[in-house]
Amino acid sequence: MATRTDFGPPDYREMLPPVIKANYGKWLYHERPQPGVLKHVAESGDALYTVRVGSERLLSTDKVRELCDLAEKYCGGYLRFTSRHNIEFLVSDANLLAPLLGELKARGLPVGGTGHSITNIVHTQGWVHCHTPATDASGVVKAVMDELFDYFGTMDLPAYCRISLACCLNMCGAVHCSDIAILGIHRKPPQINHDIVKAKCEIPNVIAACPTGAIRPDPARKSLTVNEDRCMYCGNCYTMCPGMPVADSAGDGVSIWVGGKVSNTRGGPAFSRLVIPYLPNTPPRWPETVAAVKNIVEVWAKHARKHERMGEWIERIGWERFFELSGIPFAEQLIDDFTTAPETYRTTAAFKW
Amino acid sequence: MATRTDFGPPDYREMLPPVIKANYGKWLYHERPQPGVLKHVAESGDALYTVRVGSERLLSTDKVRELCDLAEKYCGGYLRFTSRHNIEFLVSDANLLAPLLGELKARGLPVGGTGHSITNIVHTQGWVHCHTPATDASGVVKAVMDELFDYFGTMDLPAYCRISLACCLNMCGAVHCSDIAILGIHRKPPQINHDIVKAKCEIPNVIAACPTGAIRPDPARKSLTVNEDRCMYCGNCYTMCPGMPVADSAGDGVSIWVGGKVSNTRGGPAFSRLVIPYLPNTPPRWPETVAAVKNIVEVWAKHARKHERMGEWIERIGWERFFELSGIPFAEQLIDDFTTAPETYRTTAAFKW
Amino acid sequence: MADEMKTPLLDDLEKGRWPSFVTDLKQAAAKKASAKDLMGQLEKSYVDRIGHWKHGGIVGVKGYGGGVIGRYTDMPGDFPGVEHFHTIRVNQPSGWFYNTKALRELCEVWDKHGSGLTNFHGATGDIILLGTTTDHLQPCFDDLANIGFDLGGSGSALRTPSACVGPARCEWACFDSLDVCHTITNAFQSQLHRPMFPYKFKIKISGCSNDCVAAIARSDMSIIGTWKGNIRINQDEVRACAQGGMNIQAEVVDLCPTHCMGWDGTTLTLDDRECNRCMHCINLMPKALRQGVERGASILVGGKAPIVHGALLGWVAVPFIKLEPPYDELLEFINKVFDWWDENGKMRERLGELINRQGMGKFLKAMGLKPAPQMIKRPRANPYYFWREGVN
Amino acid sequence: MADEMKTPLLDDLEKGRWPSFVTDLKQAAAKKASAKDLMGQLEKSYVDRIGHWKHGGIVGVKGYGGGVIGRYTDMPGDFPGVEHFHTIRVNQPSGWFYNTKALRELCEVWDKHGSGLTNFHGATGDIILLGTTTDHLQPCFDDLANIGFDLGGSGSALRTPSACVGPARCEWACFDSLDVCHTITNAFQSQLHRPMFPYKFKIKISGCSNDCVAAIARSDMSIIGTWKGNIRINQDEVRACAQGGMNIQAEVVDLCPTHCMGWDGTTLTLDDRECNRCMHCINLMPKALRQGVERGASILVGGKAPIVHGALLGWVAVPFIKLEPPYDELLEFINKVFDWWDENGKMRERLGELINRQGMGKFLKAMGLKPAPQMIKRPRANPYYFWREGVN
Ligand code: SRM
Ligand code: SRM
Ligand code: SRM
Ligand code: SRM
Ligand code: SF4
Ligand code: SF4
Ligand code: SF4
Ligand code: SF4
Ligand code: SF4
Ligand code: SF4
Ligand code: SF4
Ligand code: SF4
Repeated sequence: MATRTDFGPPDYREMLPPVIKANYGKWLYHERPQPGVLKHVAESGDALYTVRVGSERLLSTDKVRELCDLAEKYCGGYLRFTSRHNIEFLVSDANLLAPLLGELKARGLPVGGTGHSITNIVHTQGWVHCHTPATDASGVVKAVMDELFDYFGTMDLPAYCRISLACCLNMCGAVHCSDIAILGIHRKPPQINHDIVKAKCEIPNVIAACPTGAIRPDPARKSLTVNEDRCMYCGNCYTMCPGMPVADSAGDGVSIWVGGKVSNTRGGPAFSRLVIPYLPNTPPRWPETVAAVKNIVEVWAKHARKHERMGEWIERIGWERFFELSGIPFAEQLIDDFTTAPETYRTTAAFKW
Repeated sequence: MATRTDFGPPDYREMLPPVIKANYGKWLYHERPQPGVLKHVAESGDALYTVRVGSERLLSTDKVRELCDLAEKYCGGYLRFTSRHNIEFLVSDANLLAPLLGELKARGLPVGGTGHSITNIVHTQGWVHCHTPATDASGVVKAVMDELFDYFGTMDLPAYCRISLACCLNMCGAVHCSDIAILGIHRKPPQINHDIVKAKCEIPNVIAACPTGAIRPDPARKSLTVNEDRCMYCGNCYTMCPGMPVADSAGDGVSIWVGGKVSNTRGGPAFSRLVIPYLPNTPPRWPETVAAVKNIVEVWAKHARKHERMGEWIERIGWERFFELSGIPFAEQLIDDFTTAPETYRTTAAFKW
Repeated sequence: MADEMKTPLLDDLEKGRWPSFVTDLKQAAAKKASAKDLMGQLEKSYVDRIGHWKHGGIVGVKGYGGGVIGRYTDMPGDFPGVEHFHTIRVNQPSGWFYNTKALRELCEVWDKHGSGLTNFHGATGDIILLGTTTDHLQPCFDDLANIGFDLGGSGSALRTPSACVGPARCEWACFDSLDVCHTITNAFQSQLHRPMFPYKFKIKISGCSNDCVAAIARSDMSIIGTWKGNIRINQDEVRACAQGGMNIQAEVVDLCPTHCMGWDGTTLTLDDRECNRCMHCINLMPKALRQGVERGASILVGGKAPIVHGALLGWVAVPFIKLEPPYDELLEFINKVFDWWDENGKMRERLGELINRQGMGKFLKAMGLKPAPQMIKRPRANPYYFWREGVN
Repeated sequence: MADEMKTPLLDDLEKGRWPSFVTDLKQAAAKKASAKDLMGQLEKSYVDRIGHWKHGGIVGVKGYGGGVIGRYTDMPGDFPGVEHFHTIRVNQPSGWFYNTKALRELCEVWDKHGSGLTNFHGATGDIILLGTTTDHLQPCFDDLANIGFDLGGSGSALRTPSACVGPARCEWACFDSLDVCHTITNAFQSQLHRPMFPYKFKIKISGCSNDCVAAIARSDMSIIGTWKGNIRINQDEVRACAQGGMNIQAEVVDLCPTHCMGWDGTTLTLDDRECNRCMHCINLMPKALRQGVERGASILVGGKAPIVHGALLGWVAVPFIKLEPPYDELLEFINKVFDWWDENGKMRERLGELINRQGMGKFLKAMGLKPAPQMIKRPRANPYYFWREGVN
C-alpha cells in the first residue's frame, strides 16, 4: 500500500471550541480582567475567557497530557498554543475561570504574559538538538525567565517587551526584531578539516555562503582556505559543509541586542541593535546574561513613557543617552562595518553630549 | 627666476571692511529689516547692513568692475560673495543703505535671497565649459529664476528652499542635498571608440570606475565592452576614458529631485530623492523643467507648515501624499535598485491610501 | 538507570518559578533511554560549554523530501540512545488550536516511536517531535498519517505556513487568517513536502498590522490584514476610556504617528485620509474604535533572518488585496512569485535577496504589479537608474 | 565681428528679471574673440542639445600639478577662438571677502590673458577664470602671483578649502572659520598644488551647525562649529518675540527635535542636557538665545557626491575639538587622515569610500580615536562583527 501523502494538516475547524465556532469572526472587543486573562466579547454577547500559561516549550508527552487534563476539566477539551509558545486555556464558562486559575497556581503553572508584561522568550534548540549553536537555548531562557518572573505575571511595564533568543547567527528565533535579543555568537574562524571538505562539500556553494568573502578555493588540496582576517565566525560555511566547524568552548558566548519591534504600531517594525558584543557561556544559569537583560528591562521601565517600546524610547532619547543610562560600555563592535554601515553613521552634527 | 609658488591665497584680513575688523567675532544678533537686507549688530553697538544681490555667477570682468564701482560708492570698497554665489554689499553707514538699494534697483540688480526666500541656484558649467554635461547649467538656471523671481525678493515661504543644478551625475553642484535639485542625466550607454580606448585609457581603471560593474575587458581588441543591460549611463567611464562618450542629443535631459537639506536644524541633513526621472532638454527655456520646479515650490508653499523644509514636509505627510498633491506620476525609476535599495523599501504595513 | 546519571548543572535549572524544561527531560528520561541519553549529553554540554551533535545528515520518509531533521551525537559511545536523534516536523493546525483527543493521539504516537519530547511549537510553527531513530521515521509517519497529522516543511521548500489566532478569537482580524493559512498549506502540499526551490520559503499570516506572528520579520511573504475607509468611533466609549483614567491626548492622540487625531476632552476626531492604519489607537481603545468596514490584506515580500546578506524586513508588494474564498487571486500571486524566484534565484538565495539583486522593478514587472509610492519609504537618492526596454 | 553672429536662442535668455549670463557673454564677446566663439559654440549646443567640448587634457603651470582644467572645442574649424579654452582655478580669500583693489587687479590680469569671463565662484569655492589658451597659462599665473593670488586645487589633490562668513559677520561662529580655512590652506599648500593623493580631498568649514557652506554634503572633512554648556536665554527677548507675533510653542518648542524645551507663556525652559545643538531655536530668536560659552567644533568625515558607490553625508569622527591658534591638534588630525587614506586608499577612492570598505573601526583605531555613540545614529543590526587582534 502506497503511503498516504500530501493530505495536509488537520482541519482547524475541528480544533475550535463551540463558543468560537459560534462567534467566529464576530468578536467585538476584548478586555484584560487580570494579568494572563483575556476576555473576548462577541456581537452575540458571548464571552470567552482565555487564560495564558507560561510554557517551557520543550514539553514531555506527560506534560502535554497534563495540559489535556486541565483543558478537559475546564475548557470542554480545547486549548491552543500561542505564537510565542505559551499555552492558552479557552474558558467559555465564566464560573470555571476561578477554579482553573486556582488549579494552575497549585500546579505551579504560571499565568501571565498578556499586555504590558514580559511574555515567553521565543527561542530555539541550542545544545538540545542543533549542530551549530554557540550557546544553549532552553537553559538561558529558564535562567532569564526565573529572574524576570514577576514581569510575566504583572502588566505594569511601559509597553510590550518581547525577548527572544537564538543560539547562532541563523537566528531561528527571529531575534532580529525583538525588544531584547539574546544571540549566541562564535568568535573563532572555522577549523578546517580538509578531508571532510574534500569528501563532502561542494566548494562553490561553500564559497558563496560566506557573507564577507573570506573563503577561497585551495585547488591543490581540493579544499578551501579561510582568510581569518575577514571571517566573522557566522558559521554559514559550516551549515554548508561539515568540514568547517566554528563552535569553540572558550570562544562561544552570548551577545545582547535591543530596540527591535515587529508590530506596525506607531514607529513600525525595526531591527534590534547590538549593545553587548559578548558575554561568556556560563551554564547552568548564565548570570552575566541574566543581569544584562534585567538591567536593560529595568532602565527602560524606569525611563520610558507609557506605550513606548524599547526602541521607541531609545530613538527618542538617543543612543548616546541609552548607553549612559544603562551603564553599558560602548564597544567598538557596535559600530557597523558590514554593507549596511553607512545607514548607521551619525550624518549630522546634532547629537547629545 | 624660479616662479614663486605655494604662497597661498590673499590674507582675508586685508579684505575685511573696518566695521568687520572692529567687531570681528563680537556680533551679537541680526535682523532682516527687509528681504535681501541683513542687519548685524555687534556687542559694541555697531551695526552692519548687508545687501544681498542675485548673481548670474558667470560674470564678465566688466560686470565685476560694475560691482566694484558700487562697492566703492557705498561700502568703502569692500564686498563679498556668498556660498551660493550671490553678491553681498557690506554697508556700515546706515545712510547709504537706501541710496544703494535705489541704485541697485535702477541697474536691474535684484535684491533678495535672505531668509524664507528662494535664493540663487547653485550650479555648474553645463555646455559652457564641461565635457560631460547632459544639459546646460546657466541657461536652465536663468529660465527657472526668471519664473521664481518673486520668491527671491520676498520671504513668505514656509522655510528655506534651496535649489541646485548639476549638469551630470558628478554633481558638482552638490545637488544631492537640495530642497529641489535639477540634475542632467544621460540615457544611453557609452558609444565605445575602440581606437581611443586602446590608445588612451587604462583598462583596469575604467573597469573600476563603473558603479554597476557593466564594463568588461575585451582582450582581443585591447579594449572594453559594456553590458548595456547593466549600464545606467552615469558617464563615469567617460570621465576616465575619452573613448566612451555618453552624451546624446536625443537621450540627454533633466531629472528632478526633492527633499534634501544640509543644515543640522530639526531633522538634520538629508539626501534629495528622485521624483521626475526625465524631462527633455528644451533650450533656451526648458519650459518642462521650469514648470516642474514651480509646481513643486507652489505645492510645498501651500501645504507645508511654518519652518518646514520640503523634505520635512514630505516626511510628515508621506511620499504617497506628496505624489498625490503634486500630481507627479510615480515612475518606476523612483524605486531604488542600487545597493542602497533596502533602506528605501516600505518595511511596514502602515502607509496611506 | 536513572540513579546512575548525575546532572547537577541541569538539576539547578529545576529551581526557580518558571516552568523547567529539565523536569520534562526527566519525565521523558524516566521512560525512554534516548531521552535519558539526551539529558546526559546536555549535561556534558553544560560542562564543556559546547554542543555535542554532529553535522546533520539527510533522512526522511517515503515520498517526501523533507519534514525530518537528521541528527547524530558525536559521542555515540557514551550516549548510544542518541546515536540517531532526528526530529520530525509535524504541520500544526491553523492557529495552533487543538482538541485534546488530537493531542493525546499525538502523544501516543510519539511515545511509541520517539523520545517523548516535543516542542509546542517550533519557531516556524510546526509541532516538533524531538528525537527518534532512522528506522522509526517511516512507521512514525504512518501512524501520524493515521491520526490525520501530516509533515511540515524543511530544506529548500515551502515551509509550514502559520497564522495568528485571527477571527477565531480576535476582533481585529481583517480576513480569515486561519482559513487562508489552511488553504495555502493545502494548495502547495507538493512545494511543502518536496524541496525543489532555490532555498526555503516562508509564509506567515497576520489578521492585522499588530502582526502577532511576526510575519514581517521572518517570512518571505507576509500577508497582513488591513482596511480601507473610516475607523468607526464610538464617542461614548472614548469618553468611558477617559473616565477610566486613560489620558487620551498623551496616550492616543500624541502617539498617533500621522498626527491625524484630535481630542477636545469630549470628542475624538480623526482624519482617516491621513491615517496609516498602524493600529495604535484601536489597540488602546478596543471598545471605542473599530477598523473600517472594507477589509483585506497587504502582501509584503522579502523578510528574512541575516544569513547571507543581512536581515531584511518584508516590504510592501501588494498594498491591498481582498481575501475571500476561494482566494484565487492570492494563490495565483503566490504561484507567480514561486515561478519567478524558482527561475531566477541562485542556490540559497531567498526571495528578498533575489529582488535586491535584480531590482524591485523587475520583480514588479514580472508580477504585473504597478509601481506605487506605498511600496517604498521614499524614492531613491542615487541617480543610477535605467531606461532599458521594458522600463516605463 | 559681432554683427555676423546670430544667437537667437541665447538672446532669448537676456529677457526676464534674473541677471542674464548672456549679457556677460556679450560684454566679453565684444572684447574677446574667444568669448565670442564661446557664445557661438554655446548657441550651437542650444541648437544641437549637446555639448561641444572634447574630453579634457592635462595642462598646467610650472611647479604645480593642478589648478588648471584643460578644455578644447570639438569644432575648432568653426570656433577657433576656443580651440584651447582652459580654466584657471584661483584660490579665493577665506569667506569670499574682497577689497575692490584686489578684484580690479584680477580683472586686469584676466582681460590680459583670458576670455574676460569668470565664475564668482566655482562650486568648490575657487575664483574660476573661464577660458584661456595653453600659452597664456604660465604668464597668467605669473601675473596672478604678482597681485597675490595663488592657484586652487584640481585633480587627485587637496581641493581649495572654503569657509562660511563666520566671525566676520555672524554671531553664531563657534570658532574662527576664516582663520581655520586660511591656516589649513597655507599649511597644506603642497597637497593642494601637487596631486599625489588617491583622489580629490575636500575640506569645508562652517562656524555652526547651520552649515552655510554645505560642508556635510560635499566635503571629505567637515569642520562644523558647536558648543558645550547651556544655551543662554534672555527671557525678556523671548517675550519680545512672542509679542512680536511669534508662536513660541508651535514654531520653537514643538519643532525642537529633542523636545527639550517648554514655554508657559512667559518663560522658556530648556533642558540643555537633552539638547542636540541643532540651532533651530537659536535661529528663530537670535536676540533671545545664544549658544553656550564653551565653543569648538565637531569634525565629520566622508561626505561626497554619488560617484562611484553613491553619495555620502559626512559622519561624526571627532565629536568635539577646541579650535584656537595655532590649531596644532587639528592640523595633526588632518595629517593623520591624509596619511592613512594615502596609504590605504585605492585609486579614485574617496575617504568615505575607504572607511566604508575597511570599516569605521579601523579608521578610528588609526586615528587614535575612542569609539563613541556620538559617531553613530544607532548600533549595527547585523551580527557580522570581528574579534580580531586589536579589536577591543
Ligand atoms: C495570542 C497571540 C496571537 C497568537 O496567534 O498566538 C496574540 C494575541 C493578542 N495580541 Fe498580539 N498576540 C501574540 C503575539 C504577538 C506578537 C508576536 C511576538 O511577540 O512574537 C506581536 C508583535 C510584537 C512586536 O511588535 O515585537 C504582537 C503584537 C500585538 C500588539 C501590538 C503592541 C505594540 O504596541 O507594539 C497588540 C495590541 C495591544 O495589545 O495593544 C496585540 C494585541 C493582541 C490581542 C489583544 C488581540 C486581540 O484582540 O485578541 C491579543 C491578546 C494580547 C495580549 O497578550 O494581551 N498584539 N502580538 C500571541 C501571544 C503571544 C504570547 O504568548 O505572548
Ligand atoms: C551668506 C551665507 C554664508 C556665506 O558664507 O556665504 C549665509 C548667511 C547666513 N545664514 Fe546661512 N548662509 C549662507 C548659506 C547657507 C547654506 C548653504 C547653501 O544653501 O548652500 C545653508 C544650508 C542650507 C540647507 O540646509 O540646505 C544655510 C543655512 C542656514 C540656516 C538654517 C536654515 C534651516 O532652518 O534649515 C540658517 C538659520 C536661519 O536663517 O534661520 C542660516 C542663517 C544664516 C545667517 C542668518 C547667519 C547670521 O547670523 O548671519 C546669515 C543670513 C541668512 C539669510 O540669508 O537670511 N543659514 N545657509 C550664505 C548665503 C547664501 C546665499 O547667497 O543665499
Ligand atoms: C527547529 C527550529 C528552531 C526551533 O527550535 O524552533 C529551527 C532549527 C534549525 N534551523 Fe532554523 N529553525 C527554525 C525556525 C527558523 C526561523 C524562524 C521562523 O521560521 O519563523 C528562522 C528565521 C526566519 C527566516 O527563515 O528567515 C530560521 C532561520 C534559519 C537559517 C537562516 C536562514 C536565512 O536565510 O537567514 C538557517 C540556516 C540555513 O537554512 O542554512 C536555519 C537552519 C536551521 C537548522 C536546520 C540547522 C542547519 O544549519 O541546518 C536547525 C535544525 C535544528 C535541529 O537540529 O533541530 N534556520 N529558522 C525552527 C523550525 C521549527 C519549525 O519548523 O517550526
Ligand atoms: C568647476 C566646477 C563646477 C562649477 O561650475 O562650479 C567643477 C567642474 C568639474 N568637476 Fe566637479 N566641479 C566643481 C565642484 C565640484 C563639487 C562641489 C564642491 O566641491 O563643493 C563636487 C561635489 C562634491 C564632491 O567632490 O563630492 C564635484 C564633483 C565632481 C566629481 C565627482 C567626484 C565624486 O567623488 O563623486 C567629478 C568626477 C571626477 O572627479 O572624476 C568632478 C569633475 C569635474 C570636472 C573636472 C570634469 C571631469 O569629469 O573631469 C569638471 C570640469 C569642468 C570644467 O570644464 O570647467 N566633479 N565637483 C566646480 C569646481 C570649481 C571650484 O574649484 O571652485
Ligand atoms: S539558531 Fe542556530 S543553533 Fe539555534 S536552532 Fe537555529 S540553526 Fe540551530
Ligand atoms: S564562519 Fe562565516 S565569515 Fe567565517 S569563513 Fe565561514 S562563512 Fe565566512
Ligand atoms: S556636473 Fe558634470 S557636467 Fe557639470 S560641471 Fe560638473 S562634471 Fe561637468
Ligand atoms: S556609463 Fe556608467 S554605468 Fe555605463 S558603463 Fe560607463 S561607468 Fe558603467
Ligand atoms: S495579528 Fe491582529 S488579528 Fe491577528 S491576533 Fe494579532 S491583533 Fe488579532
Ligand atoms: S490607526 Fe494609527 S495612524 Fe491611524 S489614527 Fe490610529 S494611531 Fe493614528
Ligand atoms: S555656518 Fe553658522 S557661523 Fe557660519 S555663517 Fe552660517 S550661521 Fe553663521
Ligand atoms: S538647539 Fe535644537 S535641540 Fe537644542 S533646544 Fe534648540 S531646537 Fe532644541
